Order: sequence, then C-alpha cells, then structure tokens
Amino acid sequence: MTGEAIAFYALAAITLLSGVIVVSSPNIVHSAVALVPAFLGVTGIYILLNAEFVAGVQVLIYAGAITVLILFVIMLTEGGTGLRLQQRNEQGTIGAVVAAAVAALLIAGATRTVWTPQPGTLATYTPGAIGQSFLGTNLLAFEGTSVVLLVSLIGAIIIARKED
Amino acid sequence: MLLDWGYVAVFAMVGSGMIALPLLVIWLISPRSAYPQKLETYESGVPTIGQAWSQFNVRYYLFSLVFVVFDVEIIYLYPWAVVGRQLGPFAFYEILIFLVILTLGLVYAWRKGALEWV
Amino acid sequence: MPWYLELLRAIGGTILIFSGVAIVAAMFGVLLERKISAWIQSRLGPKHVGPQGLLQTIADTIKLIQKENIIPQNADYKIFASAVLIVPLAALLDYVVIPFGQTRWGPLIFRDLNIGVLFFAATSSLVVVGILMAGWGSNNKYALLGGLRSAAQMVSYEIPMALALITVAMLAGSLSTVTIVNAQSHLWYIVAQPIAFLIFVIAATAEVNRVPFDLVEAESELVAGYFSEYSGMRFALFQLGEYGEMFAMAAMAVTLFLGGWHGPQLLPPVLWFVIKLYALIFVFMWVRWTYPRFRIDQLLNFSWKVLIPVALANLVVTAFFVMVVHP
Amino acid sequence: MITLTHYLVLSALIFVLGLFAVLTRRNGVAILMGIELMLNAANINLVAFNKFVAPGAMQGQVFALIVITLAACEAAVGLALVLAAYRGLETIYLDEINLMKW
Repeated sequence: MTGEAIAFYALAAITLLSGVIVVSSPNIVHSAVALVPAFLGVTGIYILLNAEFVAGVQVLIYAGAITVLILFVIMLTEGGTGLRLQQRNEQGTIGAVVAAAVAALLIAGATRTVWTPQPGTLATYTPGAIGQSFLGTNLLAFEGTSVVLLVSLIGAIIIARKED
Repeated sequence: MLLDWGYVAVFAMVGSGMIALPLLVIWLISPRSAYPQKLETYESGVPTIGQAWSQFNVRYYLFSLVFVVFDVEIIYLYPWAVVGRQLGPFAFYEILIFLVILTLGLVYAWRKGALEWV
Repeated sequence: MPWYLELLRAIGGTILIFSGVAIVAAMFGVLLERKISAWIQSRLGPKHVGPQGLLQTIADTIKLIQKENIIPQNADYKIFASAVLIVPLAALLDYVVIPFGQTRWGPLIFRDLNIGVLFFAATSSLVVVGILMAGWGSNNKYALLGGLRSAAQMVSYEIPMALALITVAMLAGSLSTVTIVNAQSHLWYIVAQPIAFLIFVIAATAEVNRVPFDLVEAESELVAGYFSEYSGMRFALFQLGEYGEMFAMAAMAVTLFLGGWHGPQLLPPVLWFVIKLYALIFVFMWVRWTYPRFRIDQLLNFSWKVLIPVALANLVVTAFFVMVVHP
Repeated sequence: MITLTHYLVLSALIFVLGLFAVLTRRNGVAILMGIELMLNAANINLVAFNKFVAPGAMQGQVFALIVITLAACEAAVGLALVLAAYRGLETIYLDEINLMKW
C-alpha cells in the first residue's frame, strides 16, 4: 500500500467515524464537537487532492468559524437542558431506508461511470493561481459572493435581533 | 507538496502523543484520595447551585455572526494579495468594489447596533 | 531521501519544537513573567529555588506532576478531557511555519508551506474551539462564562489580525513565511507598515488573552476563566498552550514585521531571531503589568469600531500604492 | 492506487450521513450540521473532479471556495432562524414548530 492510500483510508475513517458521531450522538454538544474532526478529515482529503488553499480555508471557516457559531447557538438555546429530550423523530426507519437507497444509487453511479480525463497536465494550485482565476475568469462569481455575503449578513442580523 | 503536509501530519500526531504523555504519567503516579466534596464544581467555596449549562445572551451570537461573514470575506483577500502586484490597477479596482460592498455590511451592523454590547 | 529518513527527520523536528516550546516558552516564560512583574512592582520575585530563583518553574512542574488528578463529577468527561489536548496542540501547530533562522543548508523552519500565513491564521483559530470546549465541559459557571467571553473576544480580534497578515503578504507577494522574511533583507516591514504592526501586536495580545484584554480569566471576577476546574498537569498543559500561543504570536510578529532572522553580521541569524522575540515578549509583559483591564463592551467596540476600519483602510491604501502607483 | 472512484464513494457516504441527520433529527441545529456535512461531500466531489477529470483547470477549486462561502452564509442565516424560532416559540425541535399545520 502506498503512503497516499494509507493517508486516504485513515482520513476517510476519521471523517466517517466523526460523521457518525455527529449524526447519532444524543448529546447535541458532542455532535457539534465531533464536527471538528470531521472537517479536519475533509481538510486532509483536500490536501491529497492538491488543493492546499481550499484546505486552509476549510480549517479557517469550517473548523474555526462555523463550529464556533454552532456551539454558540447551542449554548444560547437549549444548552445542556436538551439532554433528556428525544433527539430523533419518528422517521428513523424511513430515514435509514432512504439514506441507504441514496447511498446505493450514488455509489453505483460513481463506480459504473467511466470518467474520461481531459488532456492537460496537473496545474499547480498555488494561492496565486486561484487569485488569478478569481480576478480573471471567475470575476463575476467573485463579486457576486460579496453581494451574497452582504445580503446574508443583513438578513441574519434582522432575524436574530430582538424586535425593538 | 504532499511531503510538506506529510511533515505537518507527523507533527500533529507526534505532538498529540507528546501532549498525552504527561497525562499518562499523572494517571499512573498521581495520588487518589477522592472524597465527594472534592469532586464538586467550584463555586467560591459555597455549595454549587444548579447546572452551569443554562442559556446565555443573544449578543454573543450577533458578534460571531458578523465575524463569520468577515472571516469569509478575508479568505478572498489572501489569493488577491498574492497576485495583486502582477495584475496591477485592475486588481485594485476589483477588490475595491468587493470591499465597498462588504463595508456596507459593517456599516449596517454598526448602525443597527449589532456591534453594541448592551 | 528515503521515506524512513524523512519520517525520522519529521519526528525529530517535532520533538525538538515541542520540548523547545515547553522549556523556552512555558517554563522560562513563566519565570520571566514573575521576575518582570516583580521588577515592575519593586519586589524580588522567586528567589529561593536555585540561583536567583532560576529553577522555580521546574520545582513548580514537579509539584504539578504530583498533584491529584481531579475531574469534577458534573463535568462532561469526554469534552473536558479532549479540550486539554486541543488547546496546546493548536497553539503548537503555529510553529510549523515559523522560520527560526538561516543556516548554510537553507532556512531553519519545520516546513515552508505555500500557504504559510493562512496556515498560521487557521491553526490559531482552532484554539477558540478548544477554549469553548473547556468552558462547556467543566460545567462550571465561571468556566463557561470565561469560555464564552474568550470566544467572543478571540473571534473579534481574529479579523484585524488577518487583515494585518494580508497587508504584509501583499507587500511580499507570497503567503510563504520564508519568502516574506527574505523580502525584508533590506527594509523591515515595520518601517513600511507601522500601522499594520501595531494592529497585529494589539490583536495578538487579545488573541492570547493577556492584559489589557484578559477579562477572559479575570482573576477578580472569574477565578481562572475557562480553566477554573483544571488542576495539576491539565492546568500545566493549558499554561503551555497559553504561553506557547504567546510566543508563537510574538515569533510571527518578528517574522512578518521585524525582519525575522535578518540582522547585522555580528551574530548568527538564530540569535537575532531570539533577541527580537524576547524583546517583543518583554513588551507584552511590560504591558500586562502596566495597564488595567478593559470592560467587555470597550473591548469589543475597540476591535469592531476602531481596529477593523483602520486595518481595512490601511489595506486599501497599501493596495493602492502596490498595485496602482508602483505596479 | 487511489482513483477518482474512491473519492466519489467517500463523498457519497458523507453525503448520506448528512442526509440521514436531516431526515431524522428533531433539533434544528443538528439538521444544520447535517447540511454542513452534505456541503462538505459536494466540495470533495468538486475538488476531486478538478484533479482527475480536468487537471489543467481551476474551476473545481474556485467553486469549492464559493460553496464554502455559501455554507457559511447558510449557517449564519439558518442559525439566526433557529434563534428566532427559539425566542418566538420556545423550542428548536422542528417537529414541535407546527403552528402553520393547524
């Protein structure tokens, strides 16, 4: 087994195991904390895929910001008082069946399709190259995200604030 | 490049081992003389009242909300900063539009009092 | 190089950095802090263990190892215990990208990553999660309040810090720390970017929760903040994380603004780096024992209404000069 | 040898975990966590296709960054909704928020 394979399977195991904790833990705080290793495992997968910059952003945004936001909301709403409550609705069985069906479909699709690579050598994905792409080809998407960020900031503030 | 990150992975793994080592040592050698009072939550010496896990004020959320939006904005500035010099004035005007739009968000949050600790 | 040599090299480097940080930053840093505070307050400080009290921290460590290992019965054990691992690890990961000096074989750095500065920002943002976990897991009112305050404070000051980092990265045209240091061989960036330097140092002080931004662990209000319930070696590991983070922030400031290892030929580069590092650490400690504590609204206002607008304006002006005036 | 298929299967599994959380959890915050997992799975696909199918291009990574941005916005607004629901209805259990069903 090559180093890449070992790394892939180890990262996949970390991600999936912590994902299972996120999905199944009866304690919502444990779920939120288990998100951190799940995100870090995905970060490792990005690195295996030569996407260094995306990996750095993943840690900064997901592990460092979104998790904090989620933990804050848990502490602001139910805190530890939700421990005794039922965390799963009555759709457990149906949900499992649907999830398994979707998994079978996706995996079948992924394994049976033959992907033909386009010609071209692997680009070096430095931050600089990503910057070139954002300021060149993808300029509209780049400026568009600023509008999305502005709108979601305003919307979230309006929703979260008390009505005066 | 993968070699670099292999180093980082080794750093993280060996590092966690080195942090866990003193914990193992104290688990082996530390004295154990637990009696119930010692295991109580510290509350300035008086008996503990209730759980700490209760609800907190929404203002913490507003700050972390504005933080998340600005943190996301900042990730776009890193690649821009690296190539800015090569691209010249064009890059500057592009980012100026981006920053002006987001500064509107900061101004809005400021005016609406989302940045006030009340 | 064959893979097992690389592996040995990586493990050796890790052990070197960890023990180095534990001894230089945590043990010596605590001693330095006590000596400097004593000097500022016209006291003597630790004096009995070893010559001039030099061995005081070693004695303290031995004491902490012998302490009982208490976990409060109301605590959430899993979260309580894993927070101890996360905080020091996140603090020490910062050292991966810090170039300590220059040797004949190249820069003395654990690994020169392409995204060095971003890596630094990302790992130091992980500390917040560890602190929230410590505060939550303890199930103690002081600890939870300290953890929440700390998280609100640290996230607020992450943004001006990142803006200062980006300003420097723009001048050097790279995120790699070695490239940034090499770009300063003629002119240190503190000369070109005094405002960014000030912002970085202020934000760094807040990130490591030191006075005047220490209301996270304000002794008179919150006992010890998020680590109130941690005793013995666990307490020591939090101290390691805290001092490790402080030295990492100072080392990053040296790397970005004070020319890293550059200096006149009189001394070897590593020594220059250490001298600058300790000069900055001295400033941190001097500030701690001189200024009173902020109130939380002042603290958050200062970040959002002063530092962030100033940092943004500084960034735009710098970008104007870099990209429009001298492209 | 790790191929594109390995990454696709991994991302399918993560996606399904997220989907399961969305379908069966009662807590609004837990559902948002499931959505975050699903977005992560989509991102793995984007980056993996970028590397294996279109190696010369940049688009996969660029759009991964945009998806991360949108995920952050989604989390901010979604959690604000949870907070508002908690303030107004005093519950964040979505099956108890059923005023409109009457």
